[in-house]
Amino acid sequence: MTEPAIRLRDLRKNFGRTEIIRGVDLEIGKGTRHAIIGPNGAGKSTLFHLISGKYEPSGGQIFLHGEDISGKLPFEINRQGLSRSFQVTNIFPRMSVFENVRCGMLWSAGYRYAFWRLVDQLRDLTEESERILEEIGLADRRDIPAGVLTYAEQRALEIGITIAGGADVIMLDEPTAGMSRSETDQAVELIRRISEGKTLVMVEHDMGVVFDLADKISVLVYGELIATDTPERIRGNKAVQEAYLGTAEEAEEMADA
Amino acid sequence: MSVIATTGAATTRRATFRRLAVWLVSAAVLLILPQIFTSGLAVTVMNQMGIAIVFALSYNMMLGQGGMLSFGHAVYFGLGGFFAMHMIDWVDQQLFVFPIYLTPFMGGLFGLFMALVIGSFSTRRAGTVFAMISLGIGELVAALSLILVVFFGGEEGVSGDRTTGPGIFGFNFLQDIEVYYLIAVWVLVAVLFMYLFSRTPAGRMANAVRDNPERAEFVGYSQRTVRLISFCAAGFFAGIAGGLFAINYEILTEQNLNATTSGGVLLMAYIGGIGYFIGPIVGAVIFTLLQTVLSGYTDLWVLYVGLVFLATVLYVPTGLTGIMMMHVPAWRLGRLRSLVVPYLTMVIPVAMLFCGLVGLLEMFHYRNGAPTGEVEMTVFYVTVDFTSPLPWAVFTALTLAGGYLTRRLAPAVAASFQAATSYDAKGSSA
Amino acid sequence: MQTSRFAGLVVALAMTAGIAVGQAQAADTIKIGFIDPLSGPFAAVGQSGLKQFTFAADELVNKKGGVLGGTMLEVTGYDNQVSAKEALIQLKKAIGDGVKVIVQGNSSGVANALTDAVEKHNTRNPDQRILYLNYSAVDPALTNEKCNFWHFRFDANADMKMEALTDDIKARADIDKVYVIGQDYSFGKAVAAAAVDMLGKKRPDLEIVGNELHPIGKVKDFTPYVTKIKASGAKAVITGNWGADMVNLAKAANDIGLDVPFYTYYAAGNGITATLGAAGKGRIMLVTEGAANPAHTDAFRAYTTAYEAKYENENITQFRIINTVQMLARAIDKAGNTNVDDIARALEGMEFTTIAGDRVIMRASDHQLAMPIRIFVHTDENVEFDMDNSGFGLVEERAVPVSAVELPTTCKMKRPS
Amino acid sequence: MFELILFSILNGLVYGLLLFMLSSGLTLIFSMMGVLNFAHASFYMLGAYFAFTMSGYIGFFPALIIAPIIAGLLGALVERYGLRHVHRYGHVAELIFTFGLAFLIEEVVQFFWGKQLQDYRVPEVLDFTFFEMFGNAFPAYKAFMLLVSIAIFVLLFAVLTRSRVGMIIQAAITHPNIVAMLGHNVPFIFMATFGVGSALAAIAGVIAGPVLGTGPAMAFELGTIVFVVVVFGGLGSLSGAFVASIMIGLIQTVAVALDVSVSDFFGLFGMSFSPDDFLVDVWTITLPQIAPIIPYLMLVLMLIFRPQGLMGKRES
Repeated sequence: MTEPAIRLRDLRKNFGRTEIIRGVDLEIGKGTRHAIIGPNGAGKSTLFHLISGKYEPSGGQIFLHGEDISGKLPFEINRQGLSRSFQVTNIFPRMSVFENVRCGMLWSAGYRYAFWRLVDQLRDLTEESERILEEIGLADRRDIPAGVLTYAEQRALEIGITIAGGADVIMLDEPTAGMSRSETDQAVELIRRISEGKTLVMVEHDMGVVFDLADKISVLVYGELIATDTPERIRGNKAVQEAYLGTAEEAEEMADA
Repeated sequence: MSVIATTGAATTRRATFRRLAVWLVSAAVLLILPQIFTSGLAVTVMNQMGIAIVFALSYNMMLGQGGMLSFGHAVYFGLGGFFAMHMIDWVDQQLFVFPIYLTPFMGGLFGLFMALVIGSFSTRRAGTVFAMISLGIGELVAALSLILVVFFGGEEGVSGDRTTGPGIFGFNFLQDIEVYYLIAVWVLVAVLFMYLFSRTPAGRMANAVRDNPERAEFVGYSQRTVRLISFCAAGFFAGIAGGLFAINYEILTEQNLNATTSGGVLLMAYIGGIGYFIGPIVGAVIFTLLQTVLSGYTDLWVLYVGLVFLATVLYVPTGLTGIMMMHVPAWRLGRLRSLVVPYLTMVIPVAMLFCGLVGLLEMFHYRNGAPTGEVEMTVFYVTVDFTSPLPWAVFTALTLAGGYLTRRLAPAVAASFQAATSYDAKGSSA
Repeated sequence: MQTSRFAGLVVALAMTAGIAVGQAQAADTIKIGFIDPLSGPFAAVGQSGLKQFTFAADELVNKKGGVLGGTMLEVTGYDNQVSAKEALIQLKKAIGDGVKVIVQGNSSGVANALTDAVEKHNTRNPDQRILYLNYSAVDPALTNEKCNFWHFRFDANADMKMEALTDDIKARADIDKVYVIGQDYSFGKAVAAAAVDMLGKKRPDLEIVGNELHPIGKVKDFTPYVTKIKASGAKAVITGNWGADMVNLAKAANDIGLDVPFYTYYAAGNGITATLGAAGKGRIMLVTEGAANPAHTDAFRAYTTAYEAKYENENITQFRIINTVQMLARAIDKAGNTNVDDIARALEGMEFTTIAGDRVIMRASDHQLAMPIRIFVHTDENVEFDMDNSGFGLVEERAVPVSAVELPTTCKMKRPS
Repeated sequence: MFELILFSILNGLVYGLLLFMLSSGLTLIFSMMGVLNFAHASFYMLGAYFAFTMSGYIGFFPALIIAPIIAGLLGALVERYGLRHVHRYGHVAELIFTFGLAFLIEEVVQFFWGKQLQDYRVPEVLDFTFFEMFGNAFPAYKAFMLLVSIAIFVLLFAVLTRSRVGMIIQAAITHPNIVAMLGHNVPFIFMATFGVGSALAAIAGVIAGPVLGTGPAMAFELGTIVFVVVVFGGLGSLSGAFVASIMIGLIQTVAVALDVSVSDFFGLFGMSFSPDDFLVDVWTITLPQIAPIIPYLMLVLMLIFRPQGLMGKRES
């Protein structure tokens, strides 16, 4: 069997005495679209932060393509091919939209900390950035500061920056949060397109989006995984339904989806 | 709003040409300036401006480009300068042969080296921590410079003779005007490279880290390394400025690396506008004028500089360059002319306010230190008797009337500005 | 928002355009450029010096018909902000304004920069030479290894003052232990070195129980230093401290109750005398040239009275300024023209009787004015002219004659042909 | 030697507590508003100058009360019409604003009072020797300073831990957003904090002016040291500021008493250096010589190894 893209082994995180992640074991196969769901406060974002290196695990291990990345810094993990977006929009507000995307690909394109090359002369970067702008539908916003974009546009840019580096593992933290129905539909299409042939991990509250996109779903409740399975089986899973009873709305949504 | 760049080859070439033209024009201006301003003082002031420009731009590589607020940038300026000064001395003592006109580069390397040493720990964090470390280092180095006499020469500093090394094109830098051209060349080269740096991956990421250090980490960049690179580059160019200082003044003292110099460069960059590449250039020119020219007219010049600085921070955080840039949209839209009349109507009240305030300040100041029996002083080329109530009344009236009219007229002017720059106004184009 | 921005713009631009609080320019004068701090932390001393120069030029030269049969002296201030860099800029500015003679005194660092710059300028621009009269910078190097033809010093240098000071200590057998404390920079170190050297020669029996440097301008509370001095059993303290460092040292001594004489160089005038007040009474000794209390001549008495009448809050703190102006005027007359080299030659070897009746000589070998040095004590008794309107002033205790303080020089003067 | 050190410790305490009066205000302001106020020591200076001028008319003790009140009101105005305006541009702009303010206040003080040192004296009632210890006099005024400092410390402690206002302030320090939600008028609290902080600095100025000197440079001289104290103690930590104040007060005074040079230190290991050595300046550095710059060294080291400071919880 091939090595999964991401493997978590007994991953733990506590803040002071509060345990947020309590021993998570998970394998995310290469090329799958994997969604993590769970009620509010279950620790989904914390799990994301642990995998992407924002937080250091209190225990356990994280493997990316079989390599132990636990405790590594975010930029080291990113360089190994994992790129993530944020739940709260996290862009470079004073730089232009185009530059935001270009910043996302500088490292992976091999330019690193070069101070002897001029970015404007790097044709490949310009063309690739413009391609991504087209893809995320911001081509006509190319030269305005990212900080003045509308919310939905910023969410799209967030994804643009995340995929710009061409990472093969992409993690999206609530990519459609706060979007209208039509905006969400567009976002889903975008995510589907950009995750083609890549490993996608996402946290999402919108069950429609989850069941639409995901090949596999994990359910996180109070820092523990109670199920990991295909969408159909998750829908029928007793434990999952019980866990969601507290938050009736989402349970309903899940039933609807 | 469909100003999408049509990235055709022709446009790119035109843009490149335009950019090149800017540099050529700058070079021409630098060449012609001494023909216009011929006096010895003008050359002295321009030399100082050149040094200040390089120094202020190097500072902005950190503050404006990299988001690092430093209270100790003079350290690299001074250390680079001291090293260059020693180089000049070694050449003078014939320890080795080295062209004097290249010593700023050596100063730069020394500045770079020191920035690397200090930056290796100080750039770990940005924000307040960085600012405080820079403050502490600045104080330490300034204090040590008086203790370590061998390198810093104590209070007298280190001096030398710039004229002994091998010359260039028959120049031996005997006269200030020769030094002017040397500085001009260095300024042009240094500014060009600082500009180009901002266009490199390292320079772009400095902006990214300034905007959002966390996100930069998630696109593969260590914020610390990005900051360190900017910091080193800033140290390098500050060292070059220090080297130019060494050649121009032939002396370096503790004052070149103390808190006053560090504070001065912050003032320059901020008044000029840290958000624009040319901001610090504007700031350096203006600050130098204030310091060398205004100080000849009034003892209160530092007070005025303080007022201008605080007004900038409060009302125009984008600096003087920001004010100019505010008018770019109006210019693009071809509506700049519509602003002429409203601006002219403002000139009189503002001038009144300004004259009134300055008059009051100057009279009060003069009265405090005046010799007994002398009651006359000159304000704005007018001789007044400061014991009589008349001038006080006149200046107070000017201040009040000017202030009132300014407030009254301001909304109208602001409205015309809005109209001139807003895209939604009639005839929206582009 | 837009409004205030715009207002800010206009004010800023107007200021840049230059504030004109102009000075009238008289024609046909000999311009003297006073290059010293007129703004910033040391401005008090600079402003006071400028007043003394202007007054001396007006009272002693211009009112008596000027020089060269009617040419007036005009003193113009140039603010050097006690920075070598600014001093050099202001020097260029002064040259541009047609200044022939510059005077400067505050900070030996600036003086070193200026003398260097003047020499370079004069060598590089033989037709535009300027003369540098140093009225207060006491670094011995200026008239030794760094001497040059266009620099003249009208103050006694640090070594001469130390010579006088140690002579005084030599005469007081009760002082058998001395503590030397100073600011950690060239002058402080020079004072310490000279004290050790000269005391060693003059009083081999005397013990130097402490020799200490502290950072300049950084010590807020001198109590620990004074405690240490007291613990050492010192019978006298020698210090080159000036400004706040001097005041705070004296105040701490008063608080602790350290009742020994403090031999100082710069503990008077410009607010220091008033601030010291009773804390320094009988304790602070000042080693300097000049003659304050009692006035030696009626001429000096009249001059001082006139000055203090004109400037209520000012005092004649730098007697040497009077000498500088008078000797310059006489040299110009002797040269018969305003050629700088001729004036310099006229100054060389000039013998002169000061307004206070002392005979002084401008030594040709190193351009150091040879003059008597006096030891004053800070007190409020028998004070003819107090300082800072405080009731306290400096009363002359002892005069050390020229012969006792004349020192050999290492100067190898290069004269223009 | 022992008495020297003991006496130095006493003086160190006086100085340390004075530093605390300044650093407590700065810490309060920082905790509430996240602003490191460069102009804090300027209010210390204003306090001294106000009291100097007033004591000529109304006497020292009324001035001790009124001068800080005026300085506090000025501080509140600065917050209301300056800082609040700049707040929107971020912390760096705020820091730069206070830097400019410090610069301007120094100039304004010179404008009104001139550039000379002021003859601000210890009030006559307190101008006597309180006690003598090993032949060294301890002036009554220093005892008075000690007393005022301790009184302020106790008062501050009581207000912060016992009163409702103190509760709000403490809550605001740890959870600034929650307090706003509870419906407290946060802008007013900010203004008041800034005012009180400035007044605390001014009290320090009133009582320190006669001892440490009253001149235009006094703000800058002490300002950086106060910065060192709050950063070293840990930004936003009152107890940290207290410990750091006392520490720096003691270090500065006790280091002076210990006459040790670098070569003495190396001498312990049997190394010695010739006086012609290129680095002779380094070997001859003594502890007293560098005593006043030790705080900066401590600051830099602390920030490198523990950026949150001695007792701080957050970094910036």
